[in-house]
Amino acid sequence: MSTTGTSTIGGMGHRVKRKEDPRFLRGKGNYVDDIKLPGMLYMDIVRSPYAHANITKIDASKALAIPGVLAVVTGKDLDAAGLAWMPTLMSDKQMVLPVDRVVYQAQEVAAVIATERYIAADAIAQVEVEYDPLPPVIDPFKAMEADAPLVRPDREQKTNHIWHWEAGDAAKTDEAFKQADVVVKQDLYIPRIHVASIETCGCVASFDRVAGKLTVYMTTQAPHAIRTVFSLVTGIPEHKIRIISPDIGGGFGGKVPVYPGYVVACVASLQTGHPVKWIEDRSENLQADSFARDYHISAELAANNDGTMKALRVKTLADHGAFDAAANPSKFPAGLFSVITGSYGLEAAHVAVDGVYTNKPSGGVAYRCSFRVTEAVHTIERMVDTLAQQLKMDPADVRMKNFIPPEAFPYKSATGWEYDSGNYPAALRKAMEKIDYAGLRKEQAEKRAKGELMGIGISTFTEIVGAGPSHTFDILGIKMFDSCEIRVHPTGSVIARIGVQSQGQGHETTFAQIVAEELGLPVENITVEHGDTDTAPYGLGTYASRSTPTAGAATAVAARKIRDKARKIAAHLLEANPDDLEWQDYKFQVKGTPGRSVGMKEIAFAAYTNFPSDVEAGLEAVDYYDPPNMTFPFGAYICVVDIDRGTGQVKIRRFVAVDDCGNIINPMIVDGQIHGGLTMGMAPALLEAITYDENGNMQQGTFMEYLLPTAMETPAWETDKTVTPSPHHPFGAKGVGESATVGAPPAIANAVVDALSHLGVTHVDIPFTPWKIYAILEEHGVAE
Amino acid sequence: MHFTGTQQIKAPVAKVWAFVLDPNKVAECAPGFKTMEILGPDHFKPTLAVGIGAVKATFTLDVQLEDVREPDHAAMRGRGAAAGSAVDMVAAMDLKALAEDVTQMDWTADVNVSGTLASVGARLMEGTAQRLTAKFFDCFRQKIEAPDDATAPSTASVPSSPASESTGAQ
Amino acid sequence: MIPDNFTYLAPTTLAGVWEALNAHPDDSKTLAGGQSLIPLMKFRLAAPAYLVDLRHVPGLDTLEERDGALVIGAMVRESALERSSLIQRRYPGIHDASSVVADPLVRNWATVGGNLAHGDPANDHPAMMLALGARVVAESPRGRRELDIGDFLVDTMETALQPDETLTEIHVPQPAPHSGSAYVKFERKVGDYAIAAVGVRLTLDGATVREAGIGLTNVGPKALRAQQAEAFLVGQQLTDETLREAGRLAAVDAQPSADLRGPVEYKRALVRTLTMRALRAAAERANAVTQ
Amino acid sequence: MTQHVKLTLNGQPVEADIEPRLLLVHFIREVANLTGTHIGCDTTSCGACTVQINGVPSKSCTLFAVQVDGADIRTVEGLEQDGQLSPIQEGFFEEHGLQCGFCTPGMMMTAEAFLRDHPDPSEAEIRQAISGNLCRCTGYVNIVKSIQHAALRMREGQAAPQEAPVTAEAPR
Repeated sequence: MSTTGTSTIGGMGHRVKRKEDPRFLRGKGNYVDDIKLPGMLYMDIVRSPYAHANITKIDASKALAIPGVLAVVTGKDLDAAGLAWMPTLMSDKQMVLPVDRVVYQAQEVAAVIATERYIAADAIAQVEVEYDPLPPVIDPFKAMEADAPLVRPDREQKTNHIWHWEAGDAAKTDEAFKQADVVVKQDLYIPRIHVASIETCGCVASFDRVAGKLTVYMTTQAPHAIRTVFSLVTGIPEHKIRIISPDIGGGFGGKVPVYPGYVVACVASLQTGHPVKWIEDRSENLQADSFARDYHISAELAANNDGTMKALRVKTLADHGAFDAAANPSKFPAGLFSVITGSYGLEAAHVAVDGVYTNKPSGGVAYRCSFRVTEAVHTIERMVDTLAQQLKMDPADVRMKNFIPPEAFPYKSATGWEYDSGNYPAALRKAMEKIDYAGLRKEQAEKRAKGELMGIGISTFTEIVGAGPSHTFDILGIKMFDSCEIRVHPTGSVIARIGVQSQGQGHETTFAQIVAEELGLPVENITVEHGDTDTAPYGLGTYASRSTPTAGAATAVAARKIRDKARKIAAHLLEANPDDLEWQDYKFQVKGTPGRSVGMKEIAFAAYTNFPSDVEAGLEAVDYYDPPNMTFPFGAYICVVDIDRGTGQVKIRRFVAVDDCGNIINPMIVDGQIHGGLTMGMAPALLEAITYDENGNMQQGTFMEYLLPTAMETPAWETDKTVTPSPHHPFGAKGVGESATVGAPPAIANAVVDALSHLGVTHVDIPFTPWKIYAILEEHGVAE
Repeated sequence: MHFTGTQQIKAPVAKVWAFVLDPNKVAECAPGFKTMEILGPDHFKPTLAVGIGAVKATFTLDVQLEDVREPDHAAMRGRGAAAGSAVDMVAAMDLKALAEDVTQMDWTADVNVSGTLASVGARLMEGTAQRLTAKFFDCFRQKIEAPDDATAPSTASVPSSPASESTGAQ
Repeated sequence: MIPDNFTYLAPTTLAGVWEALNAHPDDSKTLAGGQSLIPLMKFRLAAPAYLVDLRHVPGLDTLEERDGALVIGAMVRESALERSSLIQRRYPGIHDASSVVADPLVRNWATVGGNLAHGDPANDHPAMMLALGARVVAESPRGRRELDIGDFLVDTMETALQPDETLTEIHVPQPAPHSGSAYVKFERKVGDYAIAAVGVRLTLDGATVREAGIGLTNVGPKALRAQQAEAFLVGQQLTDETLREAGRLAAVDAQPSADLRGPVEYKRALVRTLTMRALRAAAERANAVTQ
Repeated sequence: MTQHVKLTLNGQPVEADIEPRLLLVHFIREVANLTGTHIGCDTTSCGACTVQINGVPSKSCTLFAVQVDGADIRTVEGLEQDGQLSPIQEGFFEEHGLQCGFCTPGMMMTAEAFLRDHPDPSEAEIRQAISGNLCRCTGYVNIVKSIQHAALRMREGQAAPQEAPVTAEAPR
């Protein structure tokens, strides 16, 4: 791979300004709520105030009497059409609208279709629903008790237990524990959180009765998968369904699932023949859309007295809410949680997870990390610090001692993953130098002597992204490959269409850079399109940091297919043998004769005007890329916190993030991804958490209670990088979108515990609310 | 939310009992009482505009008297809906003669609020519910002790004058 | 989130405002900045049939010292207070408070009058005004009356304003020589209500406290005066010990309840810390800190 | 019952008969068809709906359109002048101050008004000024840089005579 691209090309490694920005900067983005179609109707949703109740009566007569109200759709209406339930991506099923029973607060109960948004809102207040409340199941541990009320009586198994899943070698792990000098044990809770993208979810469903075609503009991160699911659910032939994911105002995983509102809007459009728009308000978004995390973890780490880590044993209870509607690969109900051995060489590990139903909305989707890697990283990084504290060793030393050495890659982990590449000591050393780790430890000692509370926390995480190899990964049976189709036009400009989709990641720019690099055509002449299932090749969508590892690879491979053909045309133009040509400086040249060369622009023209007789006209290629393995980005983060003894407030003073995501397409965009990822790593550590009262009321139903960080709470992140290319990826990239969200929380947690460690504190669960910290200070007599 | 309270009412038990069993009189004590539909001797549907200051939600309640044991115990169960919210309550009271003309009323109330009010208004919920419940029972005392011919407006049944200005920082 | 329908009225005189309010006393609301009311209306937790906007009523944006008092018109925006050099110089506690109300954009519309009249114990000005001993001017067809801020604040979301009365001005006594004020708020993030906040006014006589006013935000059904702490401070020198004792007493004066902003004990502890910090800041501003 | 409202939107008069309850943001998006101004919450928390009203940055989903009858309103669509990006737009472009773009219009309307009063702000001042606007993508680092970039451009622009500055009056 060439990294010598000139700025006129704008290939790999260049800080190319984003091609999507001109429209956003002018207010000309095209988000779902910006779409207006002739005759469009509006939908609003009646929701349940109860977390668990039987519906005894729905009376829509007052709502229907309001001028402009066309219909009120209930579960019974959908049931008649066989649409009251839909499949989830996890082989469970989920209510679209309930026929007789609600299972979480704010669940969709009925939908009003009206000529105007304001009329629909008036009408939902007039739909009278009578409920008979049932005892809600809120605590997942109680849900597992034999006499717990059933969340899902519709299932054959009359229990709230969904599934049990294990990875690793239990016997070998037990054996390693027996032989260890020391075992540290810790319970951790990773709270429920919500992605809360600034744009909520919504759609415009438009059924053309003449063509028999359903077009849905939709806030989705996976338009093709949605098309297939819609076709399977509704029976509409797949070629008569078009899903368009226009500009998306942030996804972070919350826009992967199929929410009932989308389906009801489609049904309403099918029934009325009008386009129907549905846009969530913020409270609906926060209360009813799928959630992330909610893992109750019990971990044990075995080691020798010199700090050598030997084995890890983890048990977890996963609260999945009322429907198992996460978006994990089929064989991985607990996602990639088994990457929990992290950056460390362990002899053995065993992980067990049990999924459980509760009267809450579906859990287990992403919060900028789809596949439970954040939970895994938080656990192992906390356990390493717990061990260091127990052995009175510096946590940096324990890490250095246990890192998988750079020469051991590719490395097979104790739970079976094959790590592609890594250089963990280099990243940690770089972070320690950048932040002056030794100086900070000295300062900390001085501050402690004065009674001040300062902590330093390290996280040296390993991510696992780029799902994934088709032999292992599928969603509902659809293999997790991804795709790109490239057409080079006669004048040398290009359109590339990809199977993934952007919610702010800048694909229109970075994928153009990949094409530019591979073809030697300037980035400004390359258009990248995505998100329209009628034009884009089939793909699984953007989540789990998979765009660059999968579709990015497909783009490079498709471009190389074009280059292969271009070589033949170049040979024809240069009157040389194709084997005598070499690709140098973005041109084909006759080996050893730099003067005899031809660039892609001329080749493209020739592909339509002057091509050899044994070559087809045109210059196009498609690639469906099936990655041979996952990629394993990693990083070393160091966080410094100060704790206010008068208020319990934790303040992040500095945060250095050294990331390694392999080769970088656009450093400007990678920096931006890391800044954002760090902020979404900090938020659950300090501010965001979702809780329920004993009746199942979600207590953070607005941005006044669900606390997104502002610029004031967010520190000035300091970033740096090392580069360890992926050996199996076509251009050595690994993916970066979620690394920082995965890696940041334990750095903050370790810093907070470090600040309190001299008091004997060994663990504190996130989020670090001031009252939680203050109670600890009081307990240890150091509160001001 | 669980609340309890005690009232000493300057009236004989029989008079208190008669008041408490009269749905029209009790309803007037309900916060923000607007209208009532009487479906039976122990089944009522009052409509209440419950609120404090600028916040107001109109509930239609379905109230059922239960466990009526003349002359000293009665309970009621109510359920209602408003503005994406639901309220469920169970209240009970016991009467005891302290003297010929003095009755003690011990009351308990369990109030559960669900939905928008609970999710959005949680910050002010408990204090408000407690205040409104206490006012409800205090109103009994005031009404019972009032001269029989009194037709004075039921000032106690309405929260004292709400904040008239209703704007400002969030 | 769409509000219910209403009739919008924007009278150009106070008399017009009262007429509008009197026409539908149970179903009217006065609109000032709307930053609390409009979100409530969007949730349909407030649904006044008549909304009476004060924006065209002249004379409600006064901000000046007059007859021994600072006069703040009810419609003075928080951002105007925040930027006023008069406020920064002479009434730093009010400047502190106006700088931490919600967020900078909300402050462009939010008004001081609304902040007080909404009666929300979590609002920032009531406690500062209690500390400063402010008086509130209410006008109605029956005339004009002045109330002590302590009498004005009745209970949660409840003030002494009658349905047809309008809060028109707030009068804050001009600071005596050697006085200082401060407002210290502790919030979960910008834009949030205080977990607790403390407003303080001190007048010093050399190193001795001659007068003290302390108001507490969001630790009771309404903004509270920390009367025990105030009484204790008068005649004391400000030392670490006396500050600590004043903080302790303010915590006793607080009546917090547990909620998503923390448990009762924490809020009391926070009142103690913030009282000490606000007293220090006010004393520094009074230019006479004694250790 | 409707009410007639007439205001100026990016220099153009716009008038309509509207329900008093029509939120300003819906007036801008649905009546005037300018969809650059977004909606992100209902509690005046996120600032995605920020527009300038008589020069003052304001959350347009916490205002009824009737409240700003007669006002001069500027939205993101009014930033560009004669086909030239304004300094704040240029700053966001150059410094990668946006990702999904959803908060960006509100963020720029806040920042631009702020820079008029604070030509050479510190980082802390910038962070405070945008603390009523939530961004979920950028972590604010590059937004701060974007505003600094714009500040520099605007200061450079001050040397040459410019269009009359819009004075920030308290909205009435």
